[in-house]
Amino acid sequence: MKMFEYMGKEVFAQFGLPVPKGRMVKSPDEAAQVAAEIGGPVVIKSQVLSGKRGKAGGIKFADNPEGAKAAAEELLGMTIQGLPVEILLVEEKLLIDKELYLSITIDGAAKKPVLIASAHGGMEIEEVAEEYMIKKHIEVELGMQDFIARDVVRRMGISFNSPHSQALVKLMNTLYKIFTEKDAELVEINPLVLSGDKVIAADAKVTIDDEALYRQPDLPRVEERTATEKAAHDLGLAFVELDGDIGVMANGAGITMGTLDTLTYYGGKPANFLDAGGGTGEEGTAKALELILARKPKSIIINIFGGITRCDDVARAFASVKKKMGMPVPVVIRLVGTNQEAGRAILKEVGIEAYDFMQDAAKKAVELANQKSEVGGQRSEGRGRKAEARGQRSERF
Amino acid sequence: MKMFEYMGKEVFAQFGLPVPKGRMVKSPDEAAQVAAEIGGPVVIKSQVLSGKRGKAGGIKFADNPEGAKAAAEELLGMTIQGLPVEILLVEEKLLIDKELYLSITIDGAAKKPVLIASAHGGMEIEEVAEEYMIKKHIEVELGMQDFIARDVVRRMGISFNSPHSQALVKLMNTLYKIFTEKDAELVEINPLVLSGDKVIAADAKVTIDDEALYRQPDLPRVEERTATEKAAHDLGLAFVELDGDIGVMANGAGITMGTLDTLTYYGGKPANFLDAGGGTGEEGTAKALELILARKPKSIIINIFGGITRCDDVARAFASVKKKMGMPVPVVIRLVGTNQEAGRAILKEVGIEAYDFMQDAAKKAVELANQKSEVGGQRSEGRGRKAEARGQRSERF
Amino acid sequence: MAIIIDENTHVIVQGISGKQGLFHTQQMLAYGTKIVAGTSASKGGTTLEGIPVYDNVRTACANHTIDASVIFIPANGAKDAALEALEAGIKVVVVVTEHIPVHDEMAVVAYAKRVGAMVIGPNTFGIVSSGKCKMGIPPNPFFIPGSVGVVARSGTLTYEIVGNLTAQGIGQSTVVGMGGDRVVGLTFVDVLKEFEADPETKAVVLIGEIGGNAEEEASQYIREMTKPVVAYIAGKSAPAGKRMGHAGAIIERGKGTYQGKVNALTEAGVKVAELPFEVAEIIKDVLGR
Amino acid sequence: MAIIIDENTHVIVQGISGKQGLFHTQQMLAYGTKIVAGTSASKGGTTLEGIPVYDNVRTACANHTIDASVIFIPANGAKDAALEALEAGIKVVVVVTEHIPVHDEMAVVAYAKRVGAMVIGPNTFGIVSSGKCKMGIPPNPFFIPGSVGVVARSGTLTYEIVGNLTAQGIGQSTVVGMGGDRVVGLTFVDVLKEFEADPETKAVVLIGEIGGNAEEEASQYIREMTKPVVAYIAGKSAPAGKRMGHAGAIIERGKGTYQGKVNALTEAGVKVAELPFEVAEIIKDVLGR
Repeated sequence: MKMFEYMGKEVFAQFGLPVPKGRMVKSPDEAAQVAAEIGGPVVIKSQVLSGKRGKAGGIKFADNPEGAKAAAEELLGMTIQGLPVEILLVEEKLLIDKELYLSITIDGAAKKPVLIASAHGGMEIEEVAEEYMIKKHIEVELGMQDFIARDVVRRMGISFNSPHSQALVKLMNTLYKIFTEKDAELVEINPLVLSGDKVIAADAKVTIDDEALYRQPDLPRVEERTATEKAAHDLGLAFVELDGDIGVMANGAGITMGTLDTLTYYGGKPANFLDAGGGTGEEGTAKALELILARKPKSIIINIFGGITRCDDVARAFASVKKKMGMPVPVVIRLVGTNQEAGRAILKEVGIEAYDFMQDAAKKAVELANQKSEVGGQRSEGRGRKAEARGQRSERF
Repeated sequence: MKMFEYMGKEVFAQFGLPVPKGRMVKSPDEAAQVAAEIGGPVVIKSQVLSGKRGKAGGIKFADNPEGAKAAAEELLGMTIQGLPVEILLVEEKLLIDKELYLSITIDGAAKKPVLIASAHGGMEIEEVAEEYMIKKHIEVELGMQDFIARDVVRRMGISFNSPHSQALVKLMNTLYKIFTEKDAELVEINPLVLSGDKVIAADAKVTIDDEALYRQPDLPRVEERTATEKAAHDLGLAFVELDGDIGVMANGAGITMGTLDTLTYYGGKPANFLDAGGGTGEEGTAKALELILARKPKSIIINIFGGITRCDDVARAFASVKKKMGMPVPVVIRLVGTNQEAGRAILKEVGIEAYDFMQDAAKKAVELANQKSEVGGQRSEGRGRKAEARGQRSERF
Repeated sequence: MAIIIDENTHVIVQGISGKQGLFHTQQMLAYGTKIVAGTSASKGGTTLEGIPVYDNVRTACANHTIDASVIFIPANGAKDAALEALEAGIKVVVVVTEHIPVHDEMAVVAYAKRVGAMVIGPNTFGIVSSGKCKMGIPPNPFFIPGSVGVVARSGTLTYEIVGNLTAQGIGQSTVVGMGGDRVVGLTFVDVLKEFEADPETKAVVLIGEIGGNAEEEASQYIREMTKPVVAYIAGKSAPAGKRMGHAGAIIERGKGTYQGKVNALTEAGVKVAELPFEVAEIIKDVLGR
Repeated sequence: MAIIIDENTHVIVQGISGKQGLFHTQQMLAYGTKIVAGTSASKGGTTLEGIPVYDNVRTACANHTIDASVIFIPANGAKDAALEALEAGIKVVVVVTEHIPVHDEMAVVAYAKRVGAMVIGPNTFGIVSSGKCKMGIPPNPFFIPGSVGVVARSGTLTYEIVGNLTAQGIGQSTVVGMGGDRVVGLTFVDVLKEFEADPETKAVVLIGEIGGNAEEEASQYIREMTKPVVAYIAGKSAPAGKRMGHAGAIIERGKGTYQGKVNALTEAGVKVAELPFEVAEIIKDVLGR
């Protein structure tokens, strides 16, 4: 779960990590009020979950409350990378002597946290040359220690005798504490500003592990998923919207990706990724089909290799949904594994002959999608498709 | 640093560990007030740093505010094991279904924390038979884990399905957190009360590592040492008052103990233990001698084996103190090690011939103490001494 | 021979009394796995499927020789269960559970390293030494003994490919699921080394997916291997920046792409199948059947 | 021969620029210790007493072969310094610092165990392999080469007894100060095992004190030893419940008493001296001089 900058800074402040004076606002009047409270030049920052808001004009400066109000008026209602700006953060404008970069994230390959620092902060870290980046893995059982932080500070070119050295060591310890105690996947400060003899987190990018949200009741919640993806998530389904016209449902992330790949190989365009996982019952199956149908596909492929999933359960759920809801597009089902025969018998009752092999089922689904496209005249919903004309969705199936 | 029960419970409460309703008071009126707030039967507990207050009558019960006031009047002014009762804790009287014992302390031999639990709580843990005690070492890098706590709970005879099981697991986790975060040497709950479906810490014994107090600014301070011992501690001297009449100063805990042992072997009785450590200058030496003289010894032995300590520094400090303050009792000095010759020359200037060997110096110190005892008629201050008559303190030396 | 587990491996099931735990205990027993004990917080002291159930792992270990544990404990208790097994001295711990917080996973993996144990998973289908021992959840019929080692990041895709192998009469020495999460115990390299050292294994199938750099790291080691490796990488058609089901299956900042992985593997001499079903065809070629 | 350190041990001094660190660096150099590097947070890049000073241990290790570290860092930074040395791979770490919080000591000792390293101290005078290498703070003149191993919990008492030995012409193989704190890295048993295995050591002096049960545990091992052990236990005259200087030197709840320790040692065949100066006399007897 990505957190807005202002939320990240609230967490920082709770742990005593220095952040600029200021707070979140939702209207120009509030912006003016906060600017008045701060009583000097301010910065007004769009709160969107995108890293490129600076370049997109999402950050403005003002010298007084009136200016802040005007800036806020401009920013609210802007759209940055497709995201509407609805929240602003109004903060004191810092006198910047130097901008550093600091983050802690998880290195899956190393299986441990990694601290990344650079004396070249303020720009996107991807744009910082490798030679200016300092990477230090943190052993889980050792945690952050002063000697590690001191070494990183030094390698950033900050002398032990500088006024910032001790503050940075302390800040790194605090940031690691936040990272572990708040179940973060990423805590990033860019820029980390040296201002006079102070060290201040001028930005905050915090991402919390979704799987750990249950034990982080004090953190605010941010919903980044589309409404559909969220509905799927709540049902235990992993759902991603794609641009094509073939609905996909499979059980397992790998086989779902494999299904997409196979469809693509045969010239099809998947409309979605939907991993139904191991144990989807009738309700889950109904919901999954609903999500898929909402993408208005030309055909649907259901690819089940029953392990934990039992084929008869899937077939029963599908048959029941089909009977209740009808099925406006052709559905191709591949069904093998646990209780395969029972499952196929159930499908036969609703007029579906299951396939043995994924590639055959995929070929058929592509064929159906393309066939239908060639019948009617509706515009393709998929981008980059070569098919020129598409058919009305059949209600027969 | 031992903490009073009420302080320990305040720490418990901060961490969410359940304690009885109530608070600390210093007068009978306050006791009545707290009892009124609680609104039912209360217990009034003397706050002294001794484990035996129950047997000594330091705990009383009352059914109403008047009773609480009367009980408080009785308790305030009592003395328990030599300690005056100045503070009380007034708490709700718990309905006790069962009393358990739980503590975490440090096992020096194992070099790690050890959790001790028993289903037989409420009495002194020393009185609990070994077979009823459950001991579980906690690996520092693993910390407390639910599986460890669950196992201890089960071995206390509490079923996983009982309402207390989960609460106890949680409590053990919290107690370990307090133990580590507060730099405790001991956290003890005795009794840990099962009351209805609740688990409540009815007592709290918390001892904080003195060496870690510097990083525990939020904890209250309790002074257990005598004024003299505290003065010594503040100067970096380890000082313990003993019952004899020979003042002792040495450098290093082991050699100081060895000096006491040697004096005792030759029939002397040390008046104190004073380890001046490695680096005592003039101020420290002056203070050390002041502390020793406050014990009114008949003689003093200074035993220095110079390692870090340099003999000339010690000699210079002693000579200076002697010149400024005079020295009311005979002083025997043993001085060897780093800069030994320079040190001896300085001592010679103030009329003292240093000894080479500890045993010779000790013999002499005992002789001087006993000799003087035989001259005059003053009563010995030492208990168990065989010397019958003691002399007036000489001012000559 | 096989790697990691075989017909002499004595297994404990942690969480044996739960719905999943009990069902898969039955399945594992049916496959021939030597399950000697189970744990259950609420059913200690009973017997399930003829298996004695204990309150905790230490007690079970005091009563049985136990070589390996398979964990069916929900995500919020899975770290505790894994640490319990490791602390009790068990050297192979299979964590089937999914949705475990990543900090918990790091803690378990670090502790396993400290005590010199092997963690398979989390979020894995488990491990099967075909015909000898199955720990985890894959369907029994698709695993037959043979000489192909399989190591994979995802579950059903593995069944798909192993199913194809088996359908063509190609058996497997051991099939290992590393788990789909971002932090898991074993790496491809760990497993490839085992296969390289196993006399029974003649060829290896590596089933990867987009995201991370596990396949790229594997490529480095594969250059040193004497045995042929065939790979399939899922996610060729996945868009960047979207998490494809698995926590680790995401192309971030241009890293972890399909093409990068295929290039690295191809350069290391790996034959990369474009579709899952092609793997069995290529393996047949490789084994000269 | 000697134990733990010898003439080939390359030493780093952590905290070389502090008052104590610098003074004892001079003393150690004078004794012949091969100090190859030092660290100092503020003086990195300079040279002190001809020794190159680095910002941190890792940098020093990149420039020198370093076998052992001796730490002169104040208590609030000592844990960090010890972990730094251990993390850099140094296998013998001598922590002279006193007043270190006991939780820090437990953390350091646990981490040392994890990385397979040896911690001497904290709150120790150090270790001297007489005539070869001194790490720590004991006065140079009292340590001469010979065949008696000495292991102790306290400092000046050790100088006292070693001084007596030396005065009588009895040299020492190695003298080890375990440290006076409640939690220290080495136990008597650890050191006794080293002495038992060291061909140069013919007899061992054990200098204990009241509190804890280290001497009782040592007694168990001494029963297996082939070499004679002579002991002195400080604190015969100490009252119960009072902490005698050292954090560990306290008789609590009737445990850790003088008599208990003497009994255990005597039963294990140890000759226990009643006063410090008697140790040298008994050793002379034991060695047949």
